[in-house]
Amino acid sequence: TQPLRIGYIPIADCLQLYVAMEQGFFTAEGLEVQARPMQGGPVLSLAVEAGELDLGWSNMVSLFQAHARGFSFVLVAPGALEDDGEHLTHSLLVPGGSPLQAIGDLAGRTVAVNALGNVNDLSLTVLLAAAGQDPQSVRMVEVPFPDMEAALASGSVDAALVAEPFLSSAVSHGARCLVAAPHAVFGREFMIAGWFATSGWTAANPGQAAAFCRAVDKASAYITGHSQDIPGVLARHTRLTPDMAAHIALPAFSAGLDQAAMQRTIDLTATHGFIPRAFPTRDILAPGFEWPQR
Amino acid sequence: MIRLRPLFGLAFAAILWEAVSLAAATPSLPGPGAVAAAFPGLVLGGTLPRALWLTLGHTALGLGTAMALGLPLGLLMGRSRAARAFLTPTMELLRPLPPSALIPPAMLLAGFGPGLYAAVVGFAACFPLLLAAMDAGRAVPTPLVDTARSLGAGRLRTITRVVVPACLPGVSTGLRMALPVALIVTVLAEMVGGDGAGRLLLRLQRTWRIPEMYACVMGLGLTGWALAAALASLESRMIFWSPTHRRPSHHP
Amino acid sequence: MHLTAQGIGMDYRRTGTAVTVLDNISLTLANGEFVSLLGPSGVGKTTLLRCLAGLTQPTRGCVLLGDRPLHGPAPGMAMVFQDYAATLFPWRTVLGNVLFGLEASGLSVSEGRGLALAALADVGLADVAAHHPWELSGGMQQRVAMARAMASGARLLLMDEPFASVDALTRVGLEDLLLRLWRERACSVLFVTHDVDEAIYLSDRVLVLGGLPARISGAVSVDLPRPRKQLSTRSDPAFADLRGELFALLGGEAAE
Amino acid sequence: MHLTAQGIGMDYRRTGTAVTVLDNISLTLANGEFVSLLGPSGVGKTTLLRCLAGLTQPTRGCVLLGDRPLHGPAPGMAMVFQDYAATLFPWRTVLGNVLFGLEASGLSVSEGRGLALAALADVGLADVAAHHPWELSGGMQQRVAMARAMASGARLLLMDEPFASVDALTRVGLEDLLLRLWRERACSVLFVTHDVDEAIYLSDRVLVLGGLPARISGAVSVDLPRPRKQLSTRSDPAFADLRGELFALLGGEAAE
Amino acid sequence: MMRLAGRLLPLFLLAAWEALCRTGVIDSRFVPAPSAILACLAAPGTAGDMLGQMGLTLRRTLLGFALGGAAGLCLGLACGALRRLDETLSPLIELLRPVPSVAVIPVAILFLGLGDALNVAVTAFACSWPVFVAGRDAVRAVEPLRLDTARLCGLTRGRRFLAVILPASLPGAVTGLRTALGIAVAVAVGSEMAASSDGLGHLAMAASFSRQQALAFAAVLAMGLVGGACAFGFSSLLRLAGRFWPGLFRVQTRLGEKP
Ligand SMILES: Nc1ncnc2c1ncn2[C@@H]1O[C@H](COP(=O)(O)OP(=O)(O)OP(=O)(O)O)[C@@H](O)[C@H]1O
Ligand SMILES: Nc1ncnc2c1ncn2[C@@H]1O[C@H](COP(=O)(O)OP(=O)(O)OP(=O)(O)O)[C@@H](O)[C@H]1O
Ligand SMILES: [Mg+2]
Ligand SMILES: [Mg+2]
Repeated sequence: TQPLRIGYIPIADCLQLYVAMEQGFFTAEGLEVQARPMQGGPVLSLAVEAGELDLGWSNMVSLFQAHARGFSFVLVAPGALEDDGEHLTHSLLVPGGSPLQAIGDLAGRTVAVNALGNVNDLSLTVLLAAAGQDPQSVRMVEVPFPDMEAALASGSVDAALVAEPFLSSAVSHGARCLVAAPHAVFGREFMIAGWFATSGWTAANPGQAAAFCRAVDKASAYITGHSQDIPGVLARHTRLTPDMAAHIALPAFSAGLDQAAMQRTIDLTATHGFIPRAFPTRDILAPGFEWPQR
Repeated sequence: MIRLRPLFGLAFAAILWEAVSLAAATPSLPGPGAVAAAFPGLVLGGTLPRALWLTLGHTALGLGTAMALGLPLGLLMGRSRAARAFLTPTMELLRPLPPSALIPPAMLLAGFGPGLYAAVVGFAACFPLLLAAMDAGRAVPTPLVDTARSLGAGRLRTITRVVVPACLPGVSTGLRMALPVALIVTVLAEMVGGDGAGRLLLRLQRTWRIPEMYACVMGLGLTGWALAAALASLESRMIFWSPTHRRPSHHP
Repeated sequence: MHLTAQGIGMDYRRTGTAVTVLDNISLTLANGEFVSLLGPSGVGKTTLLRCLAGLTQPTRGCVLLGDRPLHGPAPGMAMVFQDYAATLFPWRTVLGNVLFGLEASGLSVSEGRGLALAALADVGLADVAAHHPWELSGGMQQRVAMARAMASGARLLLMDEPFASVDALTRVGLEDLLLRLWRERACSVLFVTHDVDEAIYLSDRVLVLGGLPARISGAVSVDLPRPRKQLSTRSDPAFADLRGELFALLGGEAAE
Repeated sequence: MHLTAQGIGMDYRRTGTAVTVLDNISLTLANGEFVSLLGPSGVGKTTLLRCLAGLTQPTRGCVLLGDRPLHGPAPGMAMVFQDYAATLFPWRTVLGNVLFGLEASGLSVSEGRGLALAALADVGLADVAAHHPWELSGGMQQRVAMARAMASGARLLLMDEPFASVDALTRVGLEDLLLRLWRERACSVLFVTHDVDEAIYLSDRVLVLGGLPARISGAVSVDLPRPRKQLSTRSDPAFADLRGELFALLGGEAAE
Repeated sequence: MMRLAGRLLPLFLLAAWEALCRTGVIDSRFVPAPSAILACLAAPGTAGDMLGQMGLTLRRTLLGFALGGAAGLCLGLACGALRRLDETLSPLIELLRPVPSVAVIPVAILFLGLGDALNVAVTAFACSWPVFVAGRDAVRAVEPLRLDTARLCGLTRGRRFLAVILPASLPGAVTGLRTALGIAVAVAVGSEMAASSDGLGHLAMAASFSRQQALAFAAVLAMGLVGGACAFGFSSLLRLAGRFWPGLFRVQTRLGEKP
């Protein structure tokens, strides 16, 4: 049989995949896996749609949008979770000497996000709306995470929604948090990303999909229990140096899904015009799966 | 009769496209019908026209920078052997750098404003213009320059009244080559710069509005076409005297 | 104003080594004289003419205009090239081309126009002043070049095979036009040509250039009566004798 | 094989309206004859020659080669153009250019080479066979074009101002070469030129083309003895008479 | 003299860059000094890895260039020679020409998957246009007298194309190919940045994502090297071909034109 082709982005958020491979969780489920590092979300999703990849990793908001625009993507396994405590991986930063004090001051300013229309863009939109500002009044520009610190330092942008590992570095070089946990708008705990496939593929390969989900869940449990091993894993699978890998904040990983929280996110996505209308969470979950409630 | 043939070509391409998209049956490849249906939404709300207008401005800015930089330098290199020897190695080293690789440092140095487009588009479009100006400068007929000199024109006069006009046809060829380059690089830079059609294209792609994305691409295609046509008409006005533009003579 | 070349020599650098093209050439063009310079292709006629016009500095020797040594193009001298199409400015009208020679002279615009139009009328082109050169036939273009040279007030005309690229019938007319202008304006002409018949028909004196490096290998005075007429002058037996003499000087290979 | 034109007419479409360039032209080129076609620039000489060569279909009338009407270029006919630089193939050697004329003839390679080298030797270019055309002087290039026309076995040569762009001294040599080849190969030549002297010097008969639309406005037989010599033929009084006659036929504007 | 100065100018510019970094005018955390870039290449394995990535990028560039160049050339020559085909295709082509290659990537993924074929196809798409235009214009500019000569020599339409049009349009086509080669490098790198797991484009992205700015800049310089090598190779090839067939790339002239 053909190995399972999995697309991922070589960053800390795809930690489950690295652990599952290293610990043999896939083999234990009888899965042969071929992991393919990808550059960015859109290309990865297109490859899944084209049948080049069986499974892929995506941030949830992008997944919602693809689903709403006629792509038959369904969630197969849960991914990284962020909370505003220990597992805080995204913050909205401003340069040290910036006069900006609150999210509302951003009107008319330039803000860097890593990709337009994704979870970070949405969270800023929600924040701005909540502060009574028109989100259109802020100029969102797409800047890759690694360039954000420089963009902030050089004054090219007034604020940037930075993720780890660049977050720690930027803060240590004097950047200041304007909004420490922008993703908190989605709830105290929020699933940033997950593993998905086309509904056609899950219907044709229900056994493999379930086995993949089980392996990922095992990995999540392993990560929670073996935090001392994690920097080593990251250094082997991403381009992070061991030193950096040891110091960055990591998202949380756990089995199961908070369906109510996800529905809230879908509704927010619709409210702010990222998708034409909301849909029930069930539509985007692989059918025939028992999703344990978190 | 002859007018129909271009339409025939377009229609054939559209049918082929529709057939392929039907066969592929995926939302990532919408057919021409779906793309055409996405047009009104983009155009009526003003989204696409506004984006294309911005893109035009950025292209003009970049092209202007490239001309301000490339033309005098190219002319200098064309007319002076010493300048050519001095600047050629550096130019040959810089020329192969891909413009997209220049975007991050340009972003740092110039921010997201007009400076970004001036730098990145200017860099990319500079070389075709510079090379064209250099070739044109070298090809200025010696008799023309000699004539000017023997009629008492000084150095400056010879350059402004003879060399520069004589270079115009060559320069305009370079401009025609630089135009599509400038447009494409502008779109690339806008994906970072957060303005214009590049950003619209990116945003549409990121939010999976695929038919709208292709509509935007087609809008860009039309813009490029219109720009080329505008340039051609400007050219035929500016250098009506060059052999390729001469109207049939009214005299025996 | 007479033009004198004293022991002119010219070396060109070709793939590293210097080649001597002209060697020790001395000649004088007296006031109001019409002298032709005849020689095979590549012998160095253009090189010599460019030295005389001040466009090129000779390697050896010097050029005197009147009593002054020449450094660079001088007012009062004008050059007309063979390749008329390449010496007219295609972006200027015919009038604009003629005006070019006057613009540097500091005349007022209306004075300049007047002179230019007069020169154009002289060559019979007054009614195409507003056209562009490329709208004209070859013969007309060469007449524009001549008008430009004349209008600039030149008393000394250096012409480098000016009629070689126009068709034979037009050339006949241009030759007669040149003779008329030369007589009316009382200027001196140094006329380079390949064509033995043309040299005889036009000149007071024909200098033959030959050899490598080129020297003046012969000089023939033409004593045919003036004004000359295309048919009668050319069928004059003295014309045939001069033709034979010049063919012989040119090396005779082309002659019987 | 004689070439006959019967009532040829040619219209060009210019900005919508048809302009008649040639009207009712009839002529015959007999076997072994040398005929010149003389006329001012733009009268339609090239147009007529292209019709005779089968390159252009005349609007009216017909061209007969022998007794057969001509549709398209025919073997046995060759054409030489004024613009030699544009008719030689720069990517081929001199030999390759001459061989080009033989490619469609179905000869074997060695036969073809033999013929081509013989033709080159005939024009005195045997030792530059391996050079490229752009390494040669203008006169040599035109000789290559002539060798190509000869090598193809043409019995009928149409030449469109072949020597107008070479310098006058070279032209003298090419004229004599052409006469020699014509005599040796016993072919017929129709020779277009502007140059009255050249037409007389070469031809058995000179046809004058004139007017708009152009017609044959005169024909002059040249009874000068052959073989002709540059100096003696041109100084023959009969030559001067012919020159006067032709100038008059051309409209006399250029004559006295 | 000037030649030497010209060779030294790039070194001088590098020194200026180094100085600006050393004095802190440029923040060397974001734009590393040349010395830092060199030092990063000196790390064990890095230079070898870089060579490998250069090889990958070079291969994609050349493959894309070959395919796109061949397609553009054939289509261009055909459009130049056949008026009707040209009239049929030209509006379509004018519309496709300014399409940025990023818009081609989704379609390419759909039909070609994620392998090298994707990068090659995108590269080929982008570099076919200049060749197309140059080829078409070169055929249109073939001296009509040359075609007449071939007709007079009795050549059929097909043989005229092979023996006259093809060689005569070669110099023009070569100019188009030269332009296309420059574009090929840039587009190949761009497509690697968007969709590839190796090559210089990917390396530059990955390096900056792992905060190795020096490595990222080294990758950009390597792109310049690949581009320079391509241009140099192309010129050398032309020179070599020109030595075997002198006159092959001779620009056709008319009387009075300077070659
Ligand atoms: N700039 C130059 N550098 C090197 N050699 C030159 C240069 N200009 C001319 N020559 C050489 O000098 C010689 C004389 O050239 P010149 O143009 O003066 O001859 P010419 O008699 O005018 O010929 P033509 O009748 O063909 O115009 C030629 O052999 C030519 O190759
Ligand atoms: N393809 C064409 N379309 C329209 N008019 C043409 C065309 N070719 C020639 N003519 C016109 O036909 C007339 C005759 O041209 P042709 O070239 O035959 O003259 P010619 O006698 O050969 O002139 P020249 O001596 O200058 O070569 C000219 O007025 C020319 O403008
Ligand atoms: Mg000369
Ligand atoms: Mg003609």
